[in-house]
Amino acid sequence: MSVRIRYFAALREATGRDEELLDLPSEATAATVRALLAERYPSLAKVLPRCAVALNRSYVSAGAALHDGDELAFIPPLGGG
Amino acid sequence: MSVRIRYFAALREATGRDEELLDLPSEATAATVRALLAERYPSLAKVLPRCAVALNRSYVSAGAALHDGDELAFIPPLGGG
Amino acid sequence: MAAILKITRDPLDAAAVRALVEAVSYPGAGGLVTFEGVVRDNARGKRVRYLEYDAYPEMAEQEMATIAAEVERRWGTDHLAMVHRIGRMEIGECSVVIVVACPHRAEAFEACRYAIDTLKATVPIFKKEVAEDGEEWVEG
Amino acid sequence: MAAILKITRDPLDAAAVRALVEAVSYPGAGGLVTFEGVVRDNARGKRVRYLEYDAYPEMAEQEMATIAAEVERRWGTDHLAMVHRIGRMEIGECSVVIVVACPHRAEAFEACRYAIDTLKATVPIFKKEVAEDGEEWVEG
Repeated sequence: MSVRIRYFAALREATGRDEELLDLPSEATAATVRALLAERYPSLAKVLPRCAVALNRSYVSAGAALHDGDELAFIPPLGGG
Repeated sequence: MSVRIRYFAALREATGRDEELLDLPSEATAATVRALLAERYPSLAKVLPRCAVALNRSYVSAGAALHDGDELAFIPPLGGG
Repeated sequence: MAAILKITRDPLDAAAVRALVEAVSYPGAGGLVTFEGVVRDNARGKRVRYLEYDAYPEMAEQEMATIAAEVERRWGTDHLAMVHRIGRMEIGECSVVIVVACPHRAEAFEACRYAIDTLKATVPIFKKEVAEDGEEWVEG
Repeated sequence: MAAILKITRDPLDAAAVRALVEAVSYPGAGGLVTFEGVVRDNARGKRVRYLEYDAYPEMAEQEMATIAAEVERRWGTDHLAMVHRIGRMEIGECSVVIVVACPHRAEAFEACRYAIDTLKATVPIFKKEVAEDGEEWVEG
């Protein structure tokens, strides 16, 4: 399945991207992707463990299941205000 | 002694004045003046009992003593805001 | 700054409110809270035509200074403006503006709320409601 | 009205803030509370040069809509504007504006306070502090 990953703030800077499409096995979860990104982008090591998970623009638990066409983002500590 | 009385809001309308000077016996208090005004201006009958007392621009108790040159005002219910 | 504390006959229009916000702002301010009291079209079940405010101006400004001193004591800021208009005001016009700036928002909210609540309770300002069926000096 | 909920790159200058206040005001409103978050010249003991805000805009506006729905449920008003700017902001510039209008002031204060507190806790907006000695994405 194909999942769109979006990057913001420290994650955008660390990956050098706004987003990318990942081709994942159908049993992949948000946790799978977190591990995969940690491996692919070592510079994410510091921030990734502190990120919440947003699936299709809503907060979900760290192990949320994914489906083809989903939009996934790791949300770093908030700084609004 | 001479005391300056200032009128605001309903009291200004009822007396038709912004202020007046009263010549009072030296033992007069704010309560004396309240009674005197109630007599002189019957149209104050409704509002005077609901007024606080301000002597020289500070709130004081209803029976406060007066001195020559004082400025006295009866403060109707507040409506600021 | 010295707190801006004033009874005025001038309209508290957009430009006047903005000028107060600018005056109160400073480089260390992280949060600015502005309260605007506005003339409503109804009160106590009546249709209001307009309001007429009166005040004991010298005493009002003195009572405002007492509020400003307490704001400084409790929330540590003198970046405060409190201006009440008197005279005739139409529906939608602003009768009072309070602006507070603080390093953090919690203090700004609390100080602004304290200032308007205390103004209503202690500052000698008076309100006449002119409704369809008559006029009356009212409390609150 | 429909609440105004927006992530923008445009400056939240005096005119922009004023336009939001005017948009939120209505004839039954007695109290208007405006919160402005402003870039401070210091944070965590550091001298701040400027801030850079980023956001997940689509999700941010959705989370803002959740806040607006809760404001309507708890305080009965949909006269609400909540706008957060992103991009580079200098000291003294406004990063966020929240305006709430209600018949009475207590509700306006509470709803405005709730909106900014909840925005900080739930809306995906991110802040980089650029100080004299380096830059860092920070929380809060």
